[in-house]
Amino acid sequence: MAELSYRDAVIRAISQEMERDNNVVFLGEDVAKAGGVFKATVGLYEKFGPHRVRDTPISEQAILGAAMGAAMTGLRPIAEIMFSDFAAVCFDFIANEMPKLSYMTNGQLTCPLVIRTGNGAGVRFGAQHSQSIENWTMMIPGLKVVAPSSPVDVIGLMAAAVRDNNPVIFHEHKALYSTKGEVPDGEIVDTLGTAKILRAGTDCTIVALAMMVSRALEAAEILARDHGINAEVIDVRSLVPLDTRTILGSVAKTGRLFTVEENPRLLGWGAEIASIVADEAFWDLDGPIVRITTPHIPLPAADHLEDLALPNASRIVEKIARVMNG
Amino acid sequence: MAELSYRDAVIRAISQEMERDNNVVFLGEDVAKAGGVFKATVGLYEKFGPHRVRDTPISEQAILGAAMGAAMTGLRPIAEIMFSDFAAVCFDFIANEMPKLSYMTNGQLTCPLVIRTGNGAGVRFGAQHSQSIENWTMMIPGLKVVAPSSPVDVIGLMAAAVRDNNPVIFHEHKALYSTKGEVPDGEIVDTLGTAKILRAGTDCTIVALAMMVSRALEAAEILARDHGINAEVIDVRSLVPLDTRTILGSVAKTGRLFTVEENPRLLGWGAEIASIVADEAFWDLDGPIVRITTPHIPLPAADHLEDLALPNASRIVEKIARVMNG
Amino acid sequence: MAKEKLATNDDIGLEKRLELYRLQIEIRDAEKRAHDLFLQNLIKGTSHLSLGQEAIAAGFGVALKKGDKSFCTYRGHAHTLARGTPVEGVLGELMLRDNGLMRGKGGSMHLTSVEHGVMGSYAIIGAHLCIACGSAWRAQYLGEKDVTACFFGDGTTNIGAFHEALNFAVVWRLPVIFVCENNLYMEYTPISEVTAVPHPAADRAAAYGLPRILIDGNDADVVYRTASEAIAKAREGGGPSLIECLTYRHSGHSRADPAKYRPPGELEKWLERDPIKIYRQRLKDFGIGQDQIDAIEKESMRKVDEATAACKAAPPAPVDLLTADVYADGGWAWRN
Amino acid sequence: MAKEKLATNDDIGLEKRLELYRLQIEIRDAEKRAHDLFLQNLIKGTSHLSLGQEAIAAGFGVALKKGDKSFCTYRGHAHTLARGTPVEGVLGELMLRDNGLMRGKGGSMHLTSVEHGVMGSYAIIGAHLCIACGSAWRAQYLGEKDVTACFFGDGTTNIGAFHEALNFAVVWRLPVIFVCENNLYMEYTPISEVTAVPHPAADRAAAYGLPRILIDGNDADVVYRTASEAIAKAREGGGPSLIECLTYRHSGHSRADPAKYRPPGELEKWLERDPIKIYRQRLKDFGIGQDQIDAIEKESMRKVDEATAACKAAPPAPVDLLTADVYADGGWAWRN
Ligand SMILES: Cc1ncc(C[n+]2csc(CCOP(=O)(O)OP(=O)(O)O)c2C)c(N)n1
Ligand SMILES: Cc1ncc(C[n+]2csc(CCOP(=O)(O)OP(=O)(O)O)c2C)c(N)n1
Ligand SMILES: [Mg+2]
Ligand SMILES: [Mg+2]
Repeated sequence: MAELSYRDAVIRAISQEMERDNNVVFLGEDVAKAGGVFKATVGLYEKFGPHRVRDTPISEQAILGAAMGAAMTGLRPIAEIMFSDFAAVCFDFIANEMPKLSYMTNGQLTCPLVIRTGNGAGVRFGAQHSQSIENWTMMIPGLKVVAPSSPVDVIGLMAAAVRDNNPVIFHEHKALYSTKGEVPDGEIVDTLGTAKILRAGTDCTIVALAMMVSRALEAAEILARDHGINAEVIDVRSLVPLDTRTILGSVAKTGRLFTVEENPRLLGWGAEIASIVADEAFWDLDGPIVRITTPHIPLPAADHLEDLALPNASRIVEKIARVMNG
Repeated sequence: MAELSYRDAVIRAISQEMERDNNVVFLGEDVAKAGGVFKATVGLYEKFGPHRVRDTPISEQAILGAAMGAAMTGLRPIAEIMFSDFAAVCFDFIANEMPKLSYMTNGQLTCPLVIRTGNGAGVRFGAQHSQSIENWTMMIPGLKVVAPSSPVDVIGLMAAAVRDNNPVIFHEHKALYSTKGEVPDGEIVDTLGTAKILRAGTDCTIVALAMMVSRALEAAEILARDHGINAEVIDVRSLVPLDTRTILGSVAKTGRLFTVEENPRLLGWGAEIASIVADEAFWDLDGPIVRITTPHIPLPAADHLEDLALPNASRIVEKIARVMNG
Repeated sequence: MAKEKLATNDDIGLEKRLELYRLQIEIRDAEKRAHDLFLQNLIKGTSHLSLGQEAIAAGFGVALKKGDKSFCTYRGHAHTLARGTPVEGVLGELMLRDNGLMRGKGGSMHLTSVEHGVMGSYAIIGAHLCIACGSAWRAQYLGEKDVTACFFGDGTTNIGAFHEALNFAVVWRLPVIFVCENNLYMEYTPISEVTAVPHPAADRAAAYGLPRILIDGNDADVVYRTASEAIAKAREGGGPSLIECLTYRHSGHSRADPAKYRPPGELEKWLERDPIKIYRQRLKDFGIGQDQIDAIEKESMRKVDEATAACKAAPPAPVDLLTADVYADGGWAWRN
Repeated sequence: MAKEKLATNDDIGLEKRLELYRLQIEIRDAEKRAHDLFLQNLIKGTSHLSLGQEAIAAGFGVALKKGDKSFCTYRGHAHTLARGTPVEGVLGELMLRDNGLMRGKGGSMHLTSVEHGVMGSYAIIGAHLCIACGSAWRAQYLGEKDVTACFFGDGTTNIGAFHEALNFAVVWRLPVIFVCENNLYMEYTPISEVTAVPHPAADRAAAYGLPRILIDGNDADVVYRTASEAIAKAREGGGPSLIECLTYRHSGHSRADPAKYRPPGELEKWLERDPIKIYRQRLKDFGIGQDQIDAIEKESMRKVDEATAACKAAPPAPVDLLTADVYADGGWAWRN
């Protein structure tokens, strides 16, 4: 057991998998010699050498194309897209090429690779470097989508992603890189498609992801203390596959669902969960399903405005308390 | 009044706006001399000449970039992205550049343009030329998103889109190009953000878009005839802005909501509507909200498989009848 | 006498010459058959023929070795057949039947036959140039000796992915050969009207530090020789090549296209340079008898007839295929 | 004597020379101030300085006319100031205050001042080259005589949008000037390690039928002359230009970067070629007195101090700006 930062967890996770499997290779911009702009790949180049850890030109399409071509012919690449916003410059590979390969070829080819990317806000980088794009990726058939909230999940889910035989988008939250958590020693391998109940509760279910998880937990404590509301908090962790069983099970118990989403409102990931619950758990519901999201706006750079845009504990508390108590 | 095809409606709509405003220009691949691969721009080149109707290289990023740069400096371009699937090769402009321009510049600049694109399935083109990507565009703050289901709506909504001062994505459905409808003579201008109740009903609300509208209407007739269910059918027409008033009003009356979506399941446009209704109209609901969508898969090329994938009248009837009658 | 002379300094050799002809004929026959099948309304969806461009696929088909990988486009029937893929699998896929290469799930624009090194046909312009880089990178990384060939058209040189792939392949010195089939048109627009240089690929090679290679794409011998050199260079670790092959498609862009945009006489001029016509004469110049030529043509037609019959008899795929192979486990489950 | 001689065949002239110096000094002072403000933790978020690259922005700033448009990147403080944008607006935006150019909503990577022709700073590599084409197309279409200048870095030449924009601009003969500031590095990676040619822009000009233009980006006179020619060509309908300016950034890529990756001595070598140092000497060669030089420097520092004071006093933007201007109507309503 040791305390590790989310950033160092990324390094440990990639190391663990590269040590295990020589077919795991890693490429991206400024990731090798420089160790990455978020310093989340420091030491990999020194450890695994220039053939396995490679710097690329500013060519996101070539990066993902190369990863895909290598994956379909035998390697298991990990490709970095520095900021998740840049998924838009290579979206053809994410939406049209990788996820459709197995289907279009009737299973002749598969695409076992991981795209890891710096997602999310909180660092005052403005509208083009702060987006939460988990919903861009959740909507594409054939992809798997992961977004860990803690160092231990970073390692376990990265390992699971690298070992998975499908294209997996791995959303690392930029604002979490410096956060720390306890991590057991030795190999860590988790399971995709499993949500985690981080706080058991009886009155309502709060589903959160990535940076929103700690805020949901904080809100739950305040709700219990100040409002007598005992909330169950679920970290979704994996949007695809989606652990609907855990979510539906919780709602069956609490009768109320709230989502806390960093992505902007329209078709944020919570919309899908809300629609599943409104269908399959309708008779369990004791009241409206409420989504707490970033408003449907681009993100401002100014710190006070950015803080205002993202859901935080007080907004979560205020909203849930109002909905539940009146 | 004259009968016009959806295809010819596109031509008439663009003509109407180009005649009205000299700042309206049109560009795309094979759109000018050849009249477009869907023949939906035939005659525009001859009518408005080589300066206003321009063929481009296969450079979607340059097409949208040029449209954006022209829009922010005074023109009102219409840009064609031939198949909506290709939005993925220029998604940076759709997701990161155009929709954030006004916000990032604190209103110093606006981006009045229309991206028209051939969306949807039914033509046996396979996984990379048949997608319904209305949900890709609905989730982006700052965009407006339109998808007409009839020739008259094509004209009215295209006119509204061209006159709007924001970037508007105009989804034309490939499988509807050859369908016909009555169109009044003279100028036609509609309003974005307005849904249409195409069939009044009392028992449930069916919300549909584009090619799914006629199938929903067909289903409603069968439901009335064979199952004694009187469904209200709403053509959303515009996903952003979204006419929530009409939808909520209908649900308040019927107490039941069904969506019929051509896009694949996860984060299809209906998920947002379902989540809004499950929040704001929860107490109006008499039963589960059910989404009828294409399964969450890439699209097959084979005709019998493609037909099986898309929601059709019988699937809609079967589903709604089962849900409503026990 | 002339014949002998030619025959003696024949660098290609009888066997390969016959194979080059056989492939061109088989591609031509199969695609003409595909065209007939449209007319009988037995082919749904779209389809893009390479009539007139067969020499390129054939030249590379003979130059590439088993285990080499190829990537092509929606206009990929020729390249798929050129690697040895059975005609039935190709026509079956065009007809969207259960005997198609992908059992009708992919369709004519996505022909794939991994066992023949055909690593897919890609229908969104540009992407597969980048993907081909990855295949070549894998060979380089694992020390495998196969090379990757990537076929695309003139219009594709104007999209961003072309630029990224070419620079990337050179910087990483990848064993990949980029083959631009310049048939003078994108869909309906002449490439000359939308391109800053006369030769969309050759005139850009220098931008990637590559030699300028511009060849007659209608002469299978020229293609075979150029392909062989580029393949050898790639195999020996010499890095990528970019080859522009001048050619012409006899038919429209796709089944939907009557190709009215072509100036009068252009097609006729190119028909005189029909690669099959050229190569039939070539065989004769090398002293190959009419009987051998007839035998090749007869055998090709027999295969295509046989394949056609099998396709007409083939059922559509079972409906459970609809949700198969979305994920690598064979299923489509996105939830528990 | 020498002075006179120089002075007499001075093609640029005293007035413009002083302006070239004034702009370089103002940019240098403003960016050094920005750096001090980080250290005082008064600048949140990121920031990318052009220290050492000022001659390029200044050379174009003087060559461009009122009404001309410019597009730049996250490394755009210099290009924004060079068009006459007040220092306060720039520093205010870096400090994310209400007096910033976009009142803190855009941040340092998106500086925009439409009234000065600064049509935005773009932070996702490549896009703005395509967008600049559109601005130039508008001018061409409406018969307006303004030209569009587009600034970007060496690393940007390897992304697809660069290729699409260059080809498009040439085919449409657009009045746009593409200015590549080759400072030898992308973020932390030397451009030479990821590019197929030695000169990422100049060595690719021919791929778009353009002349090869490679200049000393640290000499404001050279930049001014080259800019003036390209601008004149564009204004007269002669179409686009691609100019590669050799330069070097004295600081790291961004505030986060200590630039450890630079080989020893490299920075020192370039500091000797500091554009400000070069130009101060240039002025002296042309007989401009120390007093005049001092006056310019004093005035610049005064402006920057004034701006700093104003910024420190400025409040943050009112919170209702959060949802303002999402749409052109000033609001953010996505529903009724
Ligand atoms: C990104 C993208 N843009 C546009 C298209 C539509 N399209 C299909 S084929 C084609 C022309 C391609 O021309 P070329 O590269 O010369 O190949 P050819 O068809 O001549 O073999 C176009 C524009 C596409 N498939 N993908
Ligand atoms: C599409 C995209 N990929 C990567 C980045 C991250 N990034 C920001 S600046 C930069 C380096 C750009 O280098 P260059 O073009 O030489 O400009 P410079 O910073 O040297 O002025 C990179 C890779 C980005 N902003 N956009
Ligand atoms: Mg072509
Ligand atoms: Mg640089």
